[in-house]
Amino acid sequence: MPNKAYAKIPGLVALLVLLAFLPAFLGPYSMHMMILVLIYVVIATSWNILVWTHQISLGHAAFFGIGAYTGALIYNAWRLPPYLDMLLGGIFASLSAVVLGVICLRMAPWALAIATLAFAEAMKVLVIMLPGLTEGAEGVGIPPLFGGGEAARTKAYYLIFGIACLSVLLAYTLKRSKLYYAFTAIHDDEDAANMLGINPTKYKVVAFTLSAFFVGIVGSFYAHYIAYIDPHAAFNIHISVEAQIMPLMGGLYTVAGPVVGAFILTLLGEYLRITIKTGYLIVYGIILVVVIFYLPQGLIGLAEKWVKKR
Amino acid sequence: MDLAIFAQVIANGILTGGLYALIAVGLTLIFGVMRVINFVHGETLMLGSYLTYFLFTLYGIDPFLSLPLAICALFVLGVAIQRFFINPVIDAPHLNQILLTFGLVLIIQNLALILWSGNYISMTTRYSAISLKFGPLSVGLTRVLGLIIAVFLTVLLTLALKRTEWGKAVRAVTQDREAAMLMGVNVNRVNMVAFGVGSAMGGAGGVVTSMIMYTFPLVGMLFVLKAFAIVVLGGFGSIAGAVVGSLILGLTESLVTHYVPRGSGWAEGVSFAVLVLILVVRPKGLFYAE
Amino acid sequence: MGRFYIRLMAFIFLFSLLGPIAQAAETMKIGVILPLTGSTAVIGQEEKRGIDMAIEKINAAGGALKKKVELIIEDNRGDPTVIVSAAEKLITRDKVVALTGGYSSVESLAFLAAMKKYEPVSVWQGGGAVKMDQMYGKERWFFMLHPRSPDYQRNIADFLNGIQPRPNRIAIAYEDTSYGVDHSKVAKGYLTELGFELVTFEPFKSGSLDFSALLTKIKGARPDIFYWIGYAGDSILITKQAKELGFAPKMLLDTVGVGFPEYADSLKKDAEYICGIEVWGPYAKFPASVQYPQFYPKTEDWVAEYKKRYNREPDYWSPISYVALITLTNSINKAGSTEKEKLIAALEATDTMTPMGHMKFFKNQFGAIHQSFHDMIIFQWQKGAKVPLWPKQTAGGKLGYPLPAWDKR
Amino acid sequence: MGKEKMNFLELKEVTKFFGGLGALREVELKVSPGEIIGLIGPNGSGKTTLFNVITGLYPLTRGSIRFKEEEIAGLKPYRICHKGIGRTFQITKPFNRLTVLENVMVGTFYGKEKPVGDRNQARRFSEEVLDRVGLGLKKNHRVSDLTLEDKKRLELGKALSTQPELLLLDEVMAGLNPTEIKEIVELLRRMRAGGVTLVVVEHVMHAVMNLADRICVLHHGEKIADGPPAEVSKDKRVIESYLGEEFLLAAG
Repeated sequence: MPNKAYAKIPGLVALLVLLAFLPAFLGPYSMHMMILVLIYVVIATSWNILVWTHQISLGHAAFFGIGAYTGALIYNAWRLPPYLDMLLGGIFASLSAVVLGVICLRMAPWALAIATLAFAEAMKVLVIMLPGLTEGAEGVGIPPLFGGGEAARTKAYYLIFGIACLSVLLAYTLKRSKLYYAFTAIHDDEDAANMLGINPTKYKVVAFTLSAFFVGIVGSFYAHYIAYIDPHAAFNIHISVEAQIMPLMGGLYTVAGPVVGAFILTLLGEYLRITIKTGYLIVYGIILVVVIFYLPQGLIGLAEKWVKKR
Repeated sequence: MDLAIFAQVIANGILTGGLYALIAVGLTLIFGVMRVINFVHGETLMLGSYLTYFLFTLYGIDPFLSLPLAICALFVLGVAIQRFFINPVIDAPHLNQILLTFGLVLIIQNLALILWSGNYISMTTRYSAISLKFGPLSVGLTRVLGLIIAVFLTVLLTLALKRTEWGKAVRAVTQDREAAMLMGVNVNRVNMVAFGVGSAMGGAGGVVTSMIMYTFPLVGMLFVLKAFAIVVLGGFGSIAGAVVGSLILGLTESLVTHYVPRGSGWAEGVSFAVLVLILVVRPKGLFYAE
Repeated sequence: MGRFYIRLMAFIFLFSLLGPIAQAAETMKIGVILPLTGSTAVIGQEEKRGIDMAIEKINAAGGALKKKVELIIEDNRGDPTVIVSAAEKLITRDKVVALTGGYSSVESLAFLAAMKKYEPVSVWQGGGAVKMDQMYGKERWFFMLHPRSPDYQRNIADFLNGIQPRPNRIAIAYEDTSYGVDHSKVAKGYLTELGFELVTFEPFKSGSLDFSALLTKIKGARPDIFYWIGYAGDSILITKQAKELGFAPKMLLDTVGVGFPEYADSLKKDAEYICGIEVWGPYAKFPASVQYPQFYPKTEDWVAEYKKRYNREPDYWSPISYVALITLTNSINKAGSTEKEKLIAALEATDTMTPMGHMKFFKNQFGAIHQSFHDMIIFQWQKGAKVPLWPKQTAGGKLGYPLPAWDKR
Repeated sequence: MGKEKMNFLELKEVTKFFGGLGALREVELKVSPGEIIGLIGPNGSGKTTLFNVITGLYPLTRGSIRFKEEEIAGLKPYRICHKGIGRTFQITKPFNRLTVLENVMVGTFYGKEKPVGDRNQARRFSEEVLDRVGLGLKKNHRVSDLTLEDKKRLELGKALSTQPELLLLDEVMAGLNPTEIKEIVELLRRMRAGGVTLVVVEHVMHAVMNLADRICVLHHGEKIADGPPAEVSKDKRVIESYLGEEFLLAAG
């Protein structure tokens, strides 16, 4: 086991170095895509934490939107440093996750999935219906991050790169921590876990909170980066769906899976959009179906199979 | 409070609830039997409504005549989808199934968009947008007909579940799949037929939708989220729960819209809040049998 | 495991290579961003019809600066995030000389926020929110073809004010989107200024499955005029349900939702007497352009050509997209260069008649320096056709007012 | 019975209704430290329900459950676990995504109110537990690779990992062959010798009669007999309602 873990290190270091030097090689459009990729790395990684406890969320757009609005509104009101804004975005998202978690914990996984979906929609309604606070359906404009321009984009890239590293590091640390035992026990059999002294409610809320935190941060980052946010984009159901498709494609339960899934699907989605003019979403749908049929363990599962065969 | 207006508000709520029920009943049947969160349900509605629209505009076939046609067509489609797409992943985790159905939704929706363009279309029959008067109440004829179809099909389905062999098998599988299998129930067949029947209900919903509102390739998305909320509210797999849940949502929206300032904007948010509140008290839904 | 990372890196590397590949400059590239899929696909497809017609003519007339004009059309799904990606791609990878397209204000605001750093010349037909004027109206590279929400609402208010006998009680319902909220705010301002009484002012969710509850509430407020600010499907359903509820105020008025050909096709005689407002209708009668007769024939001929080509009536999104693209290529030709300042100057000098009306950029009072179309037409469906009623001098018929009962239409 | 030791576990009028259905009616039970109690009865007589009620998985309809002189009815399962009651499940409930050792480490980590913080210490303790239940050599196996017997051993190991003073065992011998049963009986004896009090639900009659100090019989949710094995096996009601041929068969 330890050998296997060490074998990964050179690849990992190479990947990190590559990502760190990427701005030197990439044009602005590719940089923009990489920033989107890293945003999704964070979302997918965070969503995946929740799966460890067998909770399915169809509403991560809610945390993203809460983060985005927290960031945008606080920045416009007080012009705090963007970093602080992002942190606050994460904290607000986590707080909402605690509330949602406590309310929804006794539900079966599928009921929770629908309840989280409803939560995201309800948050959207709230933002739209309170224009005094949120500027409502018209959306909020924010001065661009780091003043805009290409230099700002490179800075933004390093910022989101850092956030992504932290979120993956969190997932990695969690996976090797005592908490992972509690999460997995709850995932596999809640009653049995309960009988071994694990308070399922507590650990589910913990998972929810951790899962929401980084999503809130990138929500806020996104608002700053795009410089404009509106309720329909912030609470877009597609964010929630991508958050699931990516870990599934990469490999659920693993740390690398969501990262791989986010890379491939973000780039593939954009590639399809610009190459197939009509009906590229059909191709995307077909890819999704094929993955579920033939790669139920995701790409990481496939890779592990290869490694085992050799 | 003006009683006549109150009665009108309640009538609106019930009619809307009836529409919701038509969509939710099929969905809850599918969930009860297979435990699959089926996003394709909205697309069966969309296909049913386009079928009705084209039969009417191209061949002048009345929607009521196309109702049995749509039911048969969507039944066949539902069986096919179950057989070729759902069945292979029937034992896979919920998540894989959710995303599989989501993939199918993307495919069907975008095909429809290419074939039929994004236009919002609707049709006008001899009896559309005619209003019926009951004293101070004024309700749309097609809405009432829609409610009648919903009631008729739901009663038919309930009877089928109570009286027929297939119905008994469905109930056995809904309660305990493993036990049903041990008792010799052909679970595969039950699944397929249940998915077909559920999709047919969705198709019937499409027929009604095309009469009372409008259709476009994404019309299913307008319904499916609400239908899921109803299914959860009523208790997954419970027909009675789906009906009661539909009425609760329909009435809540109607009452909030009417009696709350800017209520139409709040209505949906309130109905989702009601959903969550009910789930707090009854985590498995109103009619979930332990 | 190592192999896997190698593959992954190879993938990233290949993708990054895609970036710099640019074709040799044989053609003049223009970027077009439209919502071709998603819930607003209906508009994007209508826009694309106008653009397809335009590009054919442009290239038949020799293209721009003697080069063939190549359109790079991007679908943004009506999603403001995707519009940013699409614009980034067009500018930095495809190196287009200018941009056109757009639909909603939300998308346009996201587009503007992201494009400020490049300042690409954009002849943009999307978005009518005043927020755009206030936030980005001073951008010299940005040219707005779409009328602003006050253009609509000023005309509506004056139109209502001129009706005899003058109505007094007005019920407003608006969709809960940027479009609905912006228009409703402006409308409220003008209407109260003119002394109308707003008996309801209610938002509704666009894509609602049922309006009977809202309409019952509005009916209970006994308005003279029910004015809703909604779109496509919602307008169809609102009309149907108003009839079902026997709700027949003296006038039913929408903004643009009732202007689509499908609206009247779907509702048949129930669409009769419904009023709407539009920038343009196929009944418009503008003369041919003096400078560019090959592109801008008189409206009648343009509409006939459109109908022949697509076998349907054009909505205003077709000609506005048509005019946007042609304005752009004409200006490139006139500037004799794609250099930004020259191009901006040429665009600013645009002054021609088009099938859409008079095309000329001016400073508006909301802070924008480049607005063009601003005349509005208020119409009423009569006997299956739109009859223009406002402005008075171009009126083509008489307003049916107050409305007859539903069964007498 | 009649022993004047402190009441280790004491059930009074324990009653559980599911809807209108009485699953347990006024069950009384006293357990002294170090005892092995056999709990028998036909299927559906309420044995597992009694376990579920004691461990807090089901809320009690009426009655009281005291453990070490402290009322525990109404506490959540994890709190009851912290108090020192462990259990196994009739249908084994392993954590499939974890290895055998990791399964046991879950209990080591979380079984006590103040959990073991140090990972190495936890690992050592868990390995000891696995050795005790005879799974020491299979600690790195996936759970899905285990035989039924090993799965039952794992259930025991998980229960032991929480360091319980009272252990409720639900049919740990069902489905095993006579040799395996013998091994498990030995294991249980050793556990008692290690200071754990046991309540054993079992259908394998000769084993439970051999093992238990006292036998309790449940029938339709009511306790119909309670006493030393020899006495209970002669009880008329018990033979009528439950033991009958089955006992003879099992004994043979």
